[in-house]
This record gives sequence, C-alpha cells and structure tokens, in this order.
Amino acid sequence: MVELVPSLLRQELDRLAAEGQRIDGRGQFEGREVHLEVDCLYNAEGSAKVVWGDTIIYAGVKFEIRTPWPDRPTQGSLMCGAELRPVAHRKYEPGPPSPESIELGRVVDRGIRESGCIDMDELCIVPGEKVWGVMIDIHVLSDGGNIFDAAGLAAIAALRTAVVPAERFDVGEDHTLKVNGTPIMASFKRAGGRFVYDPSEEEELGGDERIHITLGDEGHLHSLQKGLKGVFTPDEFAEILAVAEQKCSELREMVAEKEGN
Amino acid sequence: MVELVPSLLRQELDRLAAEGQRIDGRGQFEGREVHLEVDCLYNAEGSAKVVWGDTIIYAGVKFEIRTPWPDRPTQGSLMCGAELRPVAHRKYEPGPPSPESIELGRVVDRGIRESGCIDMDELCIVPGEKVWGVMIDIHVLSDGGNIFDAAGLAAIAALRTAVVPAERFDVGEDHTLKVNGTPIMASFKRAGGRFVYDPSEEEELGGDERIHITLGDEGHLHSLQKGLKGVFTPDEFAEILAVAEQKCSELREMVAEKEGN
Amino acid sequence: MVELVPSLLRQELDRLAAEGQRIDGRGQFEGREVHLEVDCLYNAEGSAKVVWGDTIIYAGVKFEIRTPWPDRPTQGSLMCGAELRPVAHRKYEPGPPSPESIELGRVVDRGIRESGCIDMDELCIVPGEKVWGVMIDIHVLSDGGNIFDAAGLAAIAALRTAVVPAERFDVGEDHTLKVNGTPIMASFKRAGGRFVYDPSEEEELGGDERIHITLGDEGHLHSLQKGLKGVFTPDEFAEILAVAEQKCSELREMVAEKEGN
Amino acid sequence: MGGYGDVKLLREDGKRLDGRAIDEMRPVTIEAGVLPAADGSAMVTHGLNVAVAAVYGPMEAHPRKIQRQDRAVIDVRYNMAPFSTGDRIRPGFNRRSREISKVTAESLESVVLVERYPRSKIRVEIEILAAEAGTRCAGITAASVALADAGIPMRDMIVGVASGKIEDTVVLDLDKAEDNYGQADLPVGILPNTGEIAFLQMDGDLSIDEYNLAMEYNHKAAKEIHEIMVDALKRRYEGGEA
Amino acid sequence: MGGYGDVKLLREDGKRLDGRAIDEMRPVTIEAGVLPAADGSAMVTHGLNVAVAAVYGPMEAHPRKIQRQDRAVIDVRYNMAPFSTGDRIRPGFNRRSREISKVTAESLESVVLVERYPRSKIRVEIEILAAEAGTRCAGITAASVALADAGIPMRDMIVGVASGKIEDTVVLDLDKAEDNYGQADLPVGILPNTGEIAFLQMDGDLSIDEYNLAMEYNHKAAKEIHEIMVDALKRRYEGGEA
Amino acid sequence: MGGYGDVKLLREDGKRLDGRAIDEMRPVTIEAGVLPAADGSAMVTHGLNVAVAAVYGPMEAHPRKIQRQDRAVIDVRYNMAPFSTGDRIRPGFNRRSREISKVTAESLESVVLVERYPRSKIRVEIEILAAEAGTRCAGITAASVALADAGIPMRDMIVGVASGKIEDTVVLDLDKAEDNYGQADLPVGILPNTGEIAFLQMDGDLSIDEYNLAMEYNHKAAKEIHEIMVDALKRRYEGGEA
Repeated sequence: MVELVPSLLRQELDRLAAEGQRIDGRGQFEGREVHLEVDCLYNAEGSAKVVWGDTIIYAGVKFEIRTPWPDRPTQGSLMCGAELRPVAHRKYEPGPPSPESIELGRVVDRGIRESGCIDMDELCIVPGEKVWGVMIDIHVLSDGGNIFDAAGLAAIAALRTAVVPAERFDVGEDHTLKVNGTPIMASFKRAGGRFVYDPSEEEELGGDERIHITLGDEGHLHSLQKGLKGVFTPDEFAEILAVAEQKCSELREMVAEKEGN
Repeated sequence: MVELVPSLLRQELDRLAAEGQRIDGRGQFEGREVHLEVDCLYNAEGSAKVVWGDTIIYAGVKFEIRTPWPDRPTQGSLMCGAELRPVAHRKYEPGPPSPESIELGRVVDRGIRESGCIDMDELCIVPGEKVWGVMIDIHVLSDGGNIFDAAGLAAIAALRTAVVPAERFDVGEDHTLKVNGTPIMASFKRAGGRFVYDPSEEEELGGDERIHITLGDEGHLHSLQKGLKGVFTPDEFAEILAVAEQKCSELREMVAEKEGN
Repeated sequence: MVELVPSLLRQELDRLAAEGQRIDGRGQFEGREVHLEVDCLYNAEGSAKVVWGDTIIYAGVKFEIRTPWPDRPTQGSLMCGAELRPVAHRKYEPGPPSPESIELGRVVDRGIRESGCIDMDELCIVPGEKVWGVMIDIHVLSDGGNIFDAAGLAAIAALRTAVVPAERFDVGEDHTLKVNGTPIMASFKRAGGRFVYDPSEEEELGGDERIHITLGDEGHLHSLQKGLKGVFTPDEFAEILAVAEQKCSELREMVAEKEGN
Repeated sequence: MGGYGDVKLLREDGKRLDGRAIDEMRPVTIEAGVLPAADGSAMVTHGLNVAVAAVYGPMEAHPRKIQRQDRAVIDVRYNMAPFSTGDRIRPGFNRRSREISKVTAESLESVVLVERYPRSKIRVEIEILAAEAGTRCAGITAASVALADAGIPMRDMIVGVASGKIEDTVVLDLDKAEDNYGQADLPVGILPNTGEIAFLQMDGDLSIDEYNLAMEYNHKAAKEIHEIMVDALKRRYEGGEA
Repeated sequence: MGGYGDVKLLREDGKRLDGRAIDEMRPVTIEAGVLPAADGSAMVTHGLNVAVAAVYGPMEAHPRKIQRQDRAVIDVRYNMAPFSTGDRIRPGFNRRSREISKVTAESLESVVLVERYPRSKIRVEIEILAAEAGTRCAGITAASVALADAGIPMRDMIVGVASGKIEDTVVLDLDKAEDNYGQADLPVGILPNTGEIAFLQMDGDLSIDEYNLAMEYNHKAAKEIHEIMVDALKRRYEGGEA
Repeated sequence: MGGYGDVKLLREDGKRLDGRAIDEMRPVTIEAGVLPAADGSAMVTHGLNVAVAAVYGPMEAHPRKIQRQDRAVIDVRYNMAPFSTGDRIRPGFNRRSREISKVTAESLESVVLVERYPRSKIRVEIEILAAEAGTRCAGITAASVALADAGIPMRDMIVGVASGKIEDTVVLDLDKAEDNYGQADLPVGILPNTGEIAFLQMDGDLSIDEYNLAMEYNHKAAKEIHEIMVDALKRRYEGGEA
C-alpha cells in the first residue's frame, strides 16, 4: 500500500498548485537554502560538501596516471560517477549500481565534460605515455530531494578546488587543477501539474517528469535530460530555461566565493 | 501450470509419431525453409542473417589485435559466443549468460574451431607481438525452434564472407579472411519417441534429448553434443548420422552460392 | 522452523555444560582426532588433506610470476583464499563468496602472513620485473565443525611442503619453498555458556561467539578474530589463550612429522 | 561530443560531407511485424543504423515488488549487439545502455495507456544491430511501431529524431562523423500529434537560439518519420499476420 | 583439441608414451561414502585425476520457480579446484564448467527415477581436485556412485569414459599429453546394463569409421569401470555407515 | 601490518612522530543526528578519519529467509568512499569491507536488545569518507551513537579503539604511518560499562605481555571516547530533532 501515499500526495500537490502554493511554503521557482564547504576531506585531492535542504552530498576528486588512448596521445580523461548507497535513504538498496545512480552520475558527468571546463590536453604529462585521469565521485549521504543539483554543485566545487598530486606520483610539483568555467545544473519537476524549481522529497514522490538543465558561464546549454514519466510542451521548456539562467548564476557566484576562501 | 501444455503436447507428438507424421506436416527428416543473407550489417567485418522457419538469427564477425600467448607466438585466436537475449522469445530472461546460451555458443564454436577451417597461423601479423583475434557473435532475434543449426549456419557464413580490417588497424591492406572449409551443423530431437531433423518450437517443448552433429566438407565429425534429458542407442545414432551427411551437404552448397554473390 | 532445533540444542548444551560435559563426550578443552596428509594432489605445487573429525579440507598451493609493485620492487606476494562451496554441507549455497568464506580465508591468511613465515624478499626473481605470487586455496569438502583450525592446518602444511616450479616457468631449478615457522590456529566457541576448544557441528549450531587465535613458533600472537554474536571477558580470554598455546604446539609437531616423510 | 579535431564537416557548397542539406534527414525505412516469436515487432533502418524492437505482453509482472497496483510497468532493454560498432562491444553490463533503457522506458510510459493494465508488465526489447550515430532515436521509433504492432493502446506514438551542431552550424540528423567531431547533439522523442516532448537529452554546446533552431528541425523531421511509421503499420495490417 | 605441434605420442613399439596399449585404460580406483556431511558421496581417481562427488537430497526445491510438478530436478555443479590444473584457475563463473554442469545434469536426469520425487531437488556437487584429462568423465562416474550411495533410485548407473585419436590412431582414454596434442576426443556416458548413451560430446576430427572404433573402445572400458563402481558400493554397504 | 621498511616512528624524546605520547589518543569529535533522512545517525572524526553512520529501522526483514523468529537481524554495511584513501577505491565488491561488515554486525548484535524486535531488520550503514588508520573502530563508535540516536535499546554501547606495536613498543591508537610500518594492530570493541569485549581482531606480532599492555591502553581509551559519545547524545537530546 506504499502507493496510496503518492496518490493522496498527488491530490494535495494539485490543490496547492491551484492556489499557487508549494507544500513547504516556497514559491514556484524558489530554491531551498544551500551550504557549500570545500577542501573538507583528508586523502581527497579535491572535496566539497553540499547541504541543500535535507540533502547532504559529498564529492571527492582523485587523480591517477594512465596511458593515453593511441588515437589521442596528449589527452587525459575525466570520469564522474555517483553512488546512491543505502546510507542515503530508506528506499535505496544495496547491490550493483541502480539505473538511478547511473543516470545521476552520467548527467553530472556530461554537464561538466561538455562545458569544456577541463581541457583534456592540459592533463598530458608525457605525450603518448602518461596522462592524468581525473575521477570525481559523488557520495550521497542524505537524500532530501533534488540530489541532481546538489551533486552537480558538489562535483564542480570539488573539481575547481582540486590540487593535482604530482609529487606523490613523482611527476613534478603539486599544482592547482586548471578549470575553465563553472557549469551549474538547475532541475525542475512537474508537481501539481506545473514545473517547480528544486523539488523537495514530497514533490518528487507525488510528481511527474523532471528536467535537468546544465548551463555554462556564458549561459549556453551543455546538458539536458528529461527523466521519469511525463511529457512537456516547448512553451513550458522556454519558461523554466529562463529560470535556470538566473539560478545557475547565483550558484556560480557561491562557488566563486568559496574558492576565494 | 505451464507444465500441463508439454504433457498434452507430448501425447499429441506420440500420436503423430505413431502415424509417421509431424505436427507441422513435415516428414521425419524434412527441414524447414532456410533463407541466408550475407554482408548485411554496417560495422561488422562479416555478417549473415539466417531466417529458418520462424527462427531469425544474425551473426557478426569482428577483429581485434592481440598479443599472442607466449607458448604460441604465431597463433591468432578464434572465439564464438552466443546471446539468448530476451528479444528472442518470451521465455528468455535478462541476466548473466544462461547455461543454454553458453552451450549454444560453445557447440557452434567447437564445430568451427575443430574443423580446422581457420588456420591460426594465418592470423599472425608480427610473431610474438601482434596476432588477430577473430570474434563471432551470434545474436538470436527470434527463437522459432532449432536455433543451433541456424546459429551454426549464420556463424560460418559470416566468417566465410569476412574481411580482415587491416587498414583500420594500420597493419596492411584489407583482405578476405581465409577460411578452409564449411563446417555445418545438423540437429536432431527426440519427439514422439523417435528422432526428427530440425525440430520446431512445439517439438522442442514436447520432446526429449537433442543431438547436434557438426560435419566438415569431407564428411568427418568435428563436434558432437547431446543435450537435455534422455538416452539413445548406437543404432539410432547411426541412422541420424546418415541424414546429417545429406543435410549438411545441402546447406554447404547454399553457403557457397551466397559467397558467389 | 529450522530455528527450533538450535533452541532445544541450546538447552541441551546448557545442561551438559552444567555437568562439565560435552555433547560428544569430550572434555572442555579436548580436541578431536586429526589426520594430516601432504603432497597428495597432482598439479598442486604443495598440497595437504586434513581430516579433523567429520571435517575434511584440502589446501593447494600454486605459483605464478608477477610484476612487483613499483614501491616494493623485490617483494613477492602471498594470497590465501577459501571457498565454502555447496559440496561441503547442505547449508552452503552456490553464488558469490559468502561473508563466511571471506572471513575464513582472511583469518587464515592473516595468521600465515603476519607470522612472517614467508619472507617476501625471498620471492624475488628479478628485482622490479619478476616476483613469485604464492596462492593458497582452501577447499572445504565436508564441514563437520571447526573448519577454521582444519583450514589453517591444511594451509600451512601445504605451504611448508610446496616446491617452487621454477623450471616450468623457465627461471631456474625447482626448489623447496622456504618457510620460516609454522603458525597454527586454535579456535574456541562459547557453548553452554563457557568456551570449549574445537567445536563440533552441534556446538556451532547451538552456541555463541567464536574466538580464533593464531600462534607462532615462539608463542606470539599473530592473528586474533572474534566472530558471531556474543561478548567475552578478559579473564575468559586469558584462560583459552593458555589452552591455545598447548594445542598449537601439538599440531605444530604433527606438521613437522609429516614434513619428515 | 568529441569536437577535438580540425575535421571539416561542411563542404564549400554548404552541403554536408554525404551531400545532404543542412536540414536534410538520412533515409529511413521501417517494417513492422518482423519477428515471429514476438507479440509485436519492428525494424528501423535510419541511415546505416539498424534497430529492431520486440514487444512482449502485457504479461504478469514479477517479481511482485515491481508490480504497480494502478498501471503496467514498461521494462525496456536497449542493447547494442557486439558487432554493431567499430570496436566490438563486450556483452553485459554497460552504463550507457542502462541509462538509455531507463529514459526510453519512461518516455514510452508517457504515451502507453498503462492504466489499462494494472499489475502487469510490458517488455520492450531494443536491439541495435548496426550503429551509425542516432541509435537511441532509431530505437525509440522502432519501439513505438512495435508497441502499435502488438496492439498496445497509446495516446500517441513517439518519433525519435536528433539535430546537432557542426562547425557552428545547426544541422538535422548527425551522421557518424558529425557525431564524432561535432559540437552538440540534441536527441528528442516527439509526439507527432501534439508536438509534445517525451524524450529529451542533449550534450555539447548550444546557445538558446541554436537550441530553438535545432528543435524546429526536429519537429519537421518527426512529421516525415511519422508518415513512414504509419505506412509500415498500414502495410502490416494489409499483409495480415507475419 | 590442440593438435598444433609435432609431438610424438606413439612409441616405435606401438605403445603409448606411458606404456599403455592402444585400447588400455589408465588405472581407476573408487571409494564410496567419503564425505561425512553429505547424504551420499564418492571419490574417483582415474589416472592422476581426482574427482569427488557429494549428493544432497532429495530436498525441497526452492526457489519455487525451479520446481517441477511431476519430478525432481537435478542440480549439478561441476567445479575445478583452483589448484587442480597447471595454471591456477580463478574461482567463480566459468563457461566451460557451466556447460559441463548442464549436460551432466541432463545425463543424470536420464537415469535417476526423478518422477519418484515431485517438486524436489537433488543436489550433485562434483569437485575436481586434480586434473589430468578426462575430468568430466571421472565426475560423471563419481556422481553415479554418490547417487547410489545416497540411496537415490536409478534405472541404471552412468559410466564416464572417453576415447580419442592421436597420430591418426584411435586410442582409449587420453591422458594429458594426448589430450593436448591429439586429434580428437570423444567423452561419453554409458549405461552399463543397456549400452545406451546418456552423455555425448566430441571435438576434433573423426571419420565415421574412427567414431565407430572409438565407441567400441568406450563400451569395453565402461564394463571394466562398472565393476569397480559396483565393488566400491559393495565395500561401502559391508562397511556400514561412514 | 606492513613492517617492511626501516622507518623511524619514535622520536628521541620518546614521543611519536606527531608528538603524541605512547598512550595518547588522536583527537576525537562526535556529532549525533547529522543525516536528516536517517532514523539515527552520527559522524565521528578520529584524527583525520571521518566516519558517518546511519541507522534505519527496525523495519520488516525481507527477503523472508533472513528473518529470525525470535529477534531482529542487524544488517551492517561498512563502505569506504572511493576518495577516502590515497589511491582511489573502485566502488563495489571488496573482501576487506565484507569481512569488517560481518564482524561489526555480530558485535552490534551482542549489545542491541534484538529480542525486542522479532522478524525485523535494523540497517546500519557505515560510510568512511576519509581514512587515516583505524576506520573500523571509528565506524563501530559511529554505529553505536547512531543506534542510540535512533532510539534502539541497547544493553551497552560499543567503543571502537585500537592499540598496536611500533619499534617493539606498545602504543595506543596507531596513525597511518604507524599502521603502515608498525608491527601489530589490535582493534577492539569494548562495552564501557562492563569492560567486556564485543569486537576483536589483531594482526602482526605480539607477545602475551604486549597483548596485555595493549589491552590496558584500549580500556583506558574506551573510557575517554565513551564520554565524548555521551556528550554528543546529550547535545542531540537538548537540541531536539535535527
């Protein structure tokens, strides 16, 4: 009877939407409070902790030395993965990576990769022989809704504060990783029939499709993803895209501030 | 109660056998219509499509460059695998390779390998350094009975029309793969108490053991396999072996014709 | 209702303990009869069979040539693993390694490794290039209780009689593996409220926590492990530690005798 | 998107390397009812891509924990055959396939009248036999036709189409070279009757204006492909059972 | 079959490298009831091969979907110990072992009176401790004796035997070198009382005449091994419980 | 234990490399109720180690075969985050983590009043975010506090502590260098109220006397950490719900 709750919840979300309300009192495009902390974990070469409402996510960056692909001898590599482990919520079960965790990791990965903020040629140590592999791991500790945006924020913040551990690998001096841009994700969820920004846990349970938009510094699209059951119109998309531009700018500033620390 | 069907089906097969009939009107050693198409898939270096009654199977050949085993420095390798994916029938489930798919791949593999039609020394590029690995993948799209014979036919036809992609790997010019022979499989199933050639889906459901015989150009045995519950006598084997010789010759001619195209 | 048995069994073990008895008539710290056989399997470079009451365990040693880790260019490696396959008892199921089998392998591994009986530098063939990897596999064929002690005994006996197969790998002449010591495990189980040595199958079913103690030639501790539900006091530990010293000495002599053969 | 080389993808005459115009699609053929063992099936060729879809069901959903009291679940497996790509793909677990399977299933649930079949499961198997960029779109198209062929009621079909960007120019329907060396790809699933969107992914770099143009191309192509889908189903009904 | 070297396997006197005649088997010993924890068990040494089989059951078949209403299922696992071969075998999934397990189970189902135990399962565990060519046959023989030792009713036992071809000569019971460098191998499972065949595999190159001769050798050897099997069970019954 | 280098771990003044005395612990901080989604949670920093534990339940135990009629089962997962160590750890199966999870679960079952919740399951998730030697002990401490935070009744808490041996000297609470180059490690789980031991592992080389001294240090440290645990829970109760 788990499914009874979403059904009642759906009715409540419909009722609230009709009155222009949200279940936690926020406006349609109002986000929750976000706290960002960087450089917070021993052993990670870059790390960030994001507390986004009841959602808590860590991201950690590690480096390894790899042999480059023969057809790209000067290019390093970037990999971003996410784990939705059972620690994060009663609903997550142990086992091989779920489709949900794969989607989360890949959507964050594409946003960062496609923004071009990491120049793969900058990761070359010895052409054809040694390049850096950069690995960002997203670790969700508490899922209180909208883990996509929190994960994306943690990942780029960890990456932008990462130090390449060249000394440990005996290939030069440690240096800051060069990151040319701050791609930020904004996620929208259909709840009560209309799209809201930054869905809460209840809105995720009683809502329909999600749209994840990653924007770069110049406002260009770098990644789009629609998830879950539901369809949307071009007009709806145009509306949320405008909201995304504003939200991404605000969060980009937050990252910049933390880097200054 | 799935098992009720086979039980009634068994009775029907017994009744038909007593009258010298088969459930689809064929004679005891009469095969179904077979269509063979080769070189039908972009990206595969050799490919074949077999439509054998209601059974549809593709086989594709790919090449890779490998380091040879230290004790066989001039020898390449051949690998044949089969997937019985859920696309092929309601009865197949997703998951790791089933014993059925492993058996299918290995029986086809042995027939081709043991016929000696691929000279492993011909797959050498640079002794001790680079050899070709040839991989045949069998992809069953529709299981309408007797997938073994259809898979074996698709595999050898794909192999015999394969082109070694030397240019793509920068090791010379593309050239036809040398294949010295056309091993062909003939499968028999006990249905209604006696063996029939080329079992249909119903005969597989209501029958007993199968025997798979792979014969080379000269009529020699290269692979035998008995599968499923049941025993047979040496006399029964002698009878079906004679049938196999004729069936394999006919199919071998079909392959030769397609190569001519 | 499988759990009814342990409940009645527990009462019986309590009653027996109150009278200073054990279910098979042994004294509290009396072990079962142990038979050890070495060099008993073709293809294993070292092998041992232990029959310990109703428990039967084989251990086999294999060698491989590896590239050493860059930071330890002269050091070989040792690995000990255990499989609790379904052959050994009705209760074992097929599938990936169970926590029980992982614990068994790792506890035996630590006892041997930490005793220092294998000098990793002795496993060097060419510094930085080739070292020996020594692999001990424990194969439990019949679990009649106390598989830890039987596995530990089989492992060290197989190791102490192993021959390094240098000729097969073309790196010199075959020679006995140098093993400096004979670490031996002694296991205790709380049954009927007190600890007993060498628990039988029934005591394992109706008892509480286990303590595994591995002692080296000089009586030093090399590995400790507490398993299963239960707590113990420092005084209890002191008592069984004294028993362990005596039991390990006896078994160490048994190994020495077999080596003489 | 790759986008790392200096590969020319547009000719001097403004056409693409294979001679297509900026807003021209590769040739598409569709056949319904191609697999005798399936309840519904379709084969789509789109350029050199070959995608086959099989539908089984509705059938009982098991294990029971996947059952939904009020609707059918749609179980999609998108799979690339080992020989479908330049380098052979190892069979088995694959993160890309899992993601595409998930979002494809969710798209199809958006149009199938799943509430008609409570507690049941509809299996959709998409097999890519040959890949030349755009397989997820060809798979969605094939799945829609196979569902219709199986007689599963839908409120609309979904047409899989993609546009992208090469040499700073928005173009319809990237082929393999354009996908490898281009700047953006925008694959979508469009409901031909309403113009709504059931499937959306994008990666690369697109300004808002470029996005809008790419979507315009996509909507236009969706209409063309939809006609081919309808034709295939008509031929199937006229031809009777396979 | 390997068959790729110029290795001499027959001596000038017509004997084989280990001194056996063309139609001579390696020595075989069998002991029943060797594993206290099992319901039935046996150890077979055949040449240097060591195969142990344990039988558990009949027991309830679970999960329920493997149950058969009208008979017992036989669940066979053929497994090679990591130290049983020249190079160590990694524990776990293995295509060869899966195939042998499947066809061995099907052979045993052909002789066990499975209809006596509807909805139940009989577990047969075959462990190869040392391998010197011919392990699947030694495993089948061990499994037959273990089933008898467990008191499972059978309409006949199965004897595992193999013949093959080396240097164009048909020989009985290939040893390791003969298996590595020979031209064909024909392992079969024979019902000693009827001469019927429950297990059949073959690879390599055999003319029909060679096949017939190899089968003749196999039938002869099956009789010899059958006597050793019966002896082992007699000793076991006389000796009482292990 | 590594113990393979000639690394100096004790200074001339008898102190350790980081300035600690022989019997001095690294700094420990504990916070309860840190994860909003969990029923109970705690974060422990012990030196540079960071361990987080979440508790869910008691909840229905499924699949049913793991249920116990007379008590709750405790399902522990000890997991190291990929970025928690010097070299990245690949997510997934790991023998070390499985073993630690098993013995940690068994320890917690020794103190939780599991008989209060028949047929149920209590999930304990231990995540190591940063590792600097001693993570299993930090995990046990975190799990105890998280269980208390979740309101699960226990007859005592368990404090995770370790002593070891470096340069033939017994010391309390090995740090990373001491763990890498030391001679023995003795991690235990102590019930602070009774001094009983619920968790015990040890590897390396310890004489009986050395063992006794190491355990003396462990008992002393357990008292100190227990106070910090109690403080964390007090702050949590005073602060109300997170």
